[in-house]
Amino acid sequence: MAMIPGDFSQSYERDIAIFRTKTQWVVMVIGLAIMLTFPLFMSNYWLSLFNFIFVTVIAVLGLHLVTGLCGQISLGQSALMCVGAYTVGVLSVKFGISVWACLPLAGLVTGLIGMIFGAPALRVKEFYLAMSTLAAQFIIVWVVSHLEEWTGGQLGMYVPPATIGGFSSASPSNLFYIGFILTIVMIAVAKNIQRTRVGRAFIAIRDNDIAAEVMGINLFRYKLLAFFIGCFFAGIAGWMWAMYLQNINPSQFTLKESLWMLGMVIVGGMGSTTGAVMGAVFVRGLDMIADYASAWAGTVFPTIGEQAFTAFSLIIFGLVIVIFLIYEPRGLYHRWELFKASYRLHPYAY
Amino acid sequence: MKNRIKLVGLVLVCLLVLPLLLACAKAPSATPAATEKVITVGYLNDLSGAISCCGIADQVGLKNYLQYIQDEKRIPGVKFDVVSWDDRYDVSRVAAGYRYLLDKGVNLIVTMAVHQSETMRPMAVADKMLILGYNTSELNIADPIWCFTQQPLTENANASFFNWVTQNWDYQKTGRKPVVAEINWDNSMGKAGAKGAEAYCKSLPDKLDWKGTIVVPPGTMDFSQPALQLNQWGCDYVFSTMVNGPTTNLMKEKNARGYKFQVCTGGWGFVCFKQSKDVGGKDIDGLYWISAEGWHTDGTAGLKLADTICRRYNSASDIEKLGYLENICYNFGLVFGMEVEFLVKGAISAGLDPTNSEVLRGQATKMKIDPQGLYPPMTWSNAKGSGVDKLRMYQIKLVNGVPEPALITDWFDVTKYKK
Amino acid sequence: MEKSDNVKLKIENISLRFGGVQALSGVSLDLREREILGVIGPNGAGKTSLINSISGFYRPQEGDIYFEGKKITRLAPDKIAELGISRTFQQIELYTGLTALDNLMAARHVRMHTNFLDGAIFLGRAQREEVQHRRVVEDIIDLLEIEGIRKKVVGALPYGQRKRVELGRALALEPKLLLLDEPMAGMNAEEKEDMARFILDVYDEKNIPIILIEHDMGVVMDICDRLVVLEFGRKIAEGTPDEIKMNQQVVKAYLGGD
Amino acid sequence: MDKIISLIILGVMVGGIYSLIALGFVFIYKSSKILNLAHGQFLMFFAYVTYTLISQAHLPFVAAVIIVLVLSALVGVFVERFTIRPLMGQSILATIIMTFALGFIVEGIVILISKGYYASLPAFLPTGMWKLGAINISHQYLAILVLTLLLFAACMWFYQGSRAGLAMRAVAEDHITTASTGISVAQTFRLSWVIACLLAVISGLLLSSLYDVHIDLAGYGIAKGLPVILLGGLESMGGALVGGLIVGLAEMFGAGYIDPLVGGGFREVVPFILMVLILMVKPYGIFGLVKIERV
Repeated sequence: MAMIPGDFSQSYERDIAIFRTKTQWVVMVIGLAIMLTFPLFMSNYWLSLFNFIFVTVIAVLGLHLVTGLCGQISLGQSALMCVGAYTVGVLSVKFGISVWACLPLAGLVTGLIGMIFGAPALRVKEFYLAMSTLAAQFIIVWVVSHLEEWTGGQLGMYVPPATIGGFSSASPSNLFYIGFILTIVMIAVAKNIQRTRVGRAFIAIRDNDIAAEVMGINLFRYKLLAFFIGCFFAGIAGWMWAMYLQNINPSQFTLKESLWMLGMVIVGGMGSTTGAVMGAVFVRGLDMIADYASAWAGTVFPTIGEQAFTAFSLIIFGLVIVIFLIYEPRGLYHRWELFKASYRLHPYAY
Repeated sequence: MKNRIKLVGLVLVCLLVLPLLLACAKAPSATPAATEKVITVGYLNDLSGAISCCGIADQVGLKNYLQYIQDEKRIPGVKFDVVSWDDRYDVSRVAAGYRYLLDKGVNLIVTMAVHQSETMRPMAVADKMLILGYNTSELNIADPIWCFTQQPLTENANASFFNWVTQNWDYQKTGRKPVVAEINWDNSMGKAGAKGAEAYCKSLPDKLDWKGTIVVPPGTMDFSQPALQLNQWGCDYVFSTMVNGPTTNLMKEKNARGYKFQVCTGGWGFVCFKQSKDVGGKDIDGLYWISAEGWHTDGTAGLKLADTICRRYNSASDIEKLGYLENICYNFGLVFGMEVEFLVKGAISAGLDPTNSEVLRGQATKMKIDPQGLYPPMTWSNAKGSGVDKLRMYQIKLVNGVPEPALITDWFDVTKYKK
Repeated sequence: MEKSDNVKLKIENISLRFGGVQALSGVSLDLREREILGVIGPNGAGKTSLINSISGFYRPQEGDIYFEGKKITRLAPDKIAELGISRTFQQIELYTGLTALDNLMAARHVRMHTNFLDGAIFLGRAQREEVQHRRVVEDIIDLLEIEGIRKKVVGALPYGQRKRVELGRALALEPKLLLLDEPMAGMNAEEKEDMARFILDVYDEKNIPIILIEHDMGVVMDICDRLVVLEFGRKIAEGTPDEIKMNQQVVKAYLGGD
Repeated sequence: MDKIISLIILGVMVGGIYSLIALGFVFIYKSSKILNLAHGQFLMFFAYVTYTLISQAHLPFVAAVIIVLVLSALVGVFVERFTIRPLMGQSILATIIMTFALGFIVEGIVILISKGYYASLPAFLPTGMWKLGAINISHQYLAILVLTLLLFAACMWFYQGSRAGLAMRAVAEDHITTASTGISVAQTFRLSWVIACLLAVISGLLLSSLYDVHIDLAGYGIAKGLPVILLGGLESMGGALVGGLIVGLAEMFGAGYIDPLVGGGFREVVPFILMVLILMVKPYGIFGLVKIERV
């Protein structure tokens, strides 16, 4: 956390806090309060877009913990979301468990499944590990679509909305509140894990697994733990996804989505919680802009045809990642830090 | 270098700010004359993915027909507008598309595949948005019904194909039952089709020798093993619930190896003759148009209308290039357009507001459709619960580049075999 | 400085092979509770392999290693670190993406006890623990005079400072035995002097035995209490610096000839 | 019995196609340690371009292929220069993501060209077949298998026997040392990308002689290519060949015997299950290089 000139931490508690000054607290609280008023004036489209972004942010945070912090490339995040979503679906529809109780259960079940696919990390590294998570992507979706008695297979299944009294998550504005709180909590959890013992162990493994092992970090246990936590996040995202769509189907969880999430982690800046959030928001925003740009271009150049705009959105997304990797490999977060630094030091360059 | 980084940073900041600007900007709305009502039709379908050959033609058909209504002044005082969304046959893009269309203020949404309308259904019920689909599932037409479809349940469509097989198989001459099987995509459509076919064939054990369903994932290219399996089963007829690209791959495999079974397809498979010709050079063994009761009964007249409209609104080169006239999906687009026309007309004649989705839905459940004799009346309300039950089947042949349907089996009441 | 004769680390006859290469053969040595033991020898003599075997990174095929009377030969590296054996590396092996402070905190890992749930909640146990261990780490930072680079990412630091951070990281583990693998490699005379001073400071303040691998004879002779000489994986001599200077075999090993 | 033999024959034939796809991955990985996730998209792209040249520009098949080969070399040079070289020295993950972004761009371009329509190249391989009792062997598959083997032989010769191949092996070992011995690392990288693109053209054409050209071809490339190279070991061309055959056979037997038990689609996951199992036993694939760690 960058320092404000002339402001020095006088206790370690304050030095390690996320928000070290009153101003930062006030800004944050006002920001959150403003966001909470969104459902009052925003159309369903925007709320629903936000809900979609919440799902993505939570899942990407999980990926950030596994890949950004612990350095274990995971190509199966979307399939693990599928596990979370189907945990809710099966438990609530077949066993009548309350949808709210399914929230932690979805996380736990997904975490455990994720550990199974993280287990090759005992012996396998880098690409080879990435490929075993790729196997997770294919195997999970296949299993889910073939457990037809439980999941309804390819025909999909309806998930009841989460309700308390008259409050039902079926409306986008109510889901916005749930998603908003969930996202804030998950961001805080991710950030807290990152700055305490376990998070440092993850980064140690990422940066230098040999040294980490010799300095007392059990590689296997911590890699598994990383998979558990990362997949826990995926499970929560899956719950949110089930609430968002209310109709889940194995084909909603594609390899492409998993790869996009990895792209979001990169665009945001590897190894930073803020970066992961920024990456998710940025890429989803970009996607949406591409939609609108397409629609606009459709009215201006009606001869191109709508599919051309899908093409453009793919090309734009690809180009943005290429540009980021070449010119800003440390991601949006780094750019943001530079911006903050230059703002603080204005008008002096250094 | 330094400047370049700055430039990139600037561009990125702009990209971040853009959504905010867009949020503030008002959606561009055409300001019609005070007396004109604008009906915005949302079109959500695959325009660049696995079934795009179908989606594109369908979209063009819909647009052409709505233009035709306007030009012919079939509904005075109403303008039509189409907003499209390309979901690339990817279910994860459907929800975003639904919201996008809603934001554009559509009055109803036209879509195609089961998974598309199924994914939208919970939201559509919550938002009270009418959805017109092409094919459907039981889940989709359960109460409260907001999704209406032109076609029977995929289950019933597949069953009616095997019904045709029993009617036309020469039991005496061959002295045996026909050996039949299905080959399907591993998605909702394929699974539903397999379910119907299996239920039907197993209900007639003395008439059909049912071997089973082979499931291949969407995107499969290589049919060597499935074709071998079908051949080893000794199939006479194989019904394919896939779009026509993969079916042609299966055909190529079959022809290359000299297998004997007949590949027939209906539902989606028969949509793109042009594609089929480009791809395989040979037609699929049998193409069947399975029609619900009350729809497309006079197919020839429908195709004539399609010909007129298509030539009126599209350049000759487009017709040639994209093969609209050889693409039955173009007709489906027209039928979607007709559906919209009926709903709006009905609403207006009842003195209701046609831009209200709930009103349109009310029309859909109650109204008798009477498009000036072209299509005989039917009700949509009987679709509730079990889908359209009575089916008849046409075989499609290309005659001078224009598909000509020939009625090959008359009404088949699919509810009968279920008992 | 009084000498204690209690044996802290006992290595018995260990042999280590990689395929056909014999890295160590039958090496034995004792480390007393209070001494700096220098390990010297030409390149490829097996010095680093010896340290790797002690810290559990390599597993010798034969022989045993005892630490405080406990057999540690087959233990995993992290278990050995938990027992209190800490080390530095020949090529610096820091956590390059972390700040100097966090590198040290990461080494406190085995001394900290909060799990990820505490960490996720942060307030309460995890925060108290962070602060408590931060104090220990700050002491080490003071000792090694790296206050100024506390919050710098170590990947970008100059070589000398990184070496110092690495020493700090080894200390942050609160070791009972410190293994230093060429801590002065690639340094100029002044930096070497600083480093030697730090090593002696650590030795005095923390009261722990040290095994030191070093090529610079001057430094080794100055600060080590005892020396072990390796050649081609064998121990060829052992004794005080003065004895080693006189040893013919050692001279031969270093100068060559018959 | 007929079924088993037929399945073995199919497995070998299909496995040959998988090896062909995997060869492109392995070639790039061997010479520059980059896993090219865009290989599938490149296959599809070049197949589409060939189709477009034939159907729109009405070129004869051979001319179209020659043009596409030249074009692919240019694409290789371009991709290497503007996307891969700037990443030198960055993490492995960065290069993976870069190739994946390239895949997106290529897919977008293909949609622009094709609008998602299926396309089909004219048949250029023999289409007959031999019948041996109930078993038949399609000439087309056989031709592809033979061409694949030839291609493998050529690549192996190039890599082991030619000067450029030697340079590639050296570059793969260590950039800096190699540069100091007077070999141009950049040139070697460029060459390896050019060759990988040429391989993409050839395998794209061979694939599209069997199947329709469609967007799905890209996903097919990845889903089939990756398990094969992981099984065989990323660094080994021989491994790619063997891995392809293993995957082909496993798929055929999985589909032939296990599918009826589990309700279909098992073929798709067999390679992955196999891959995970083998990685647990041999973490660097069957023929991969085992890394010795040292500090």
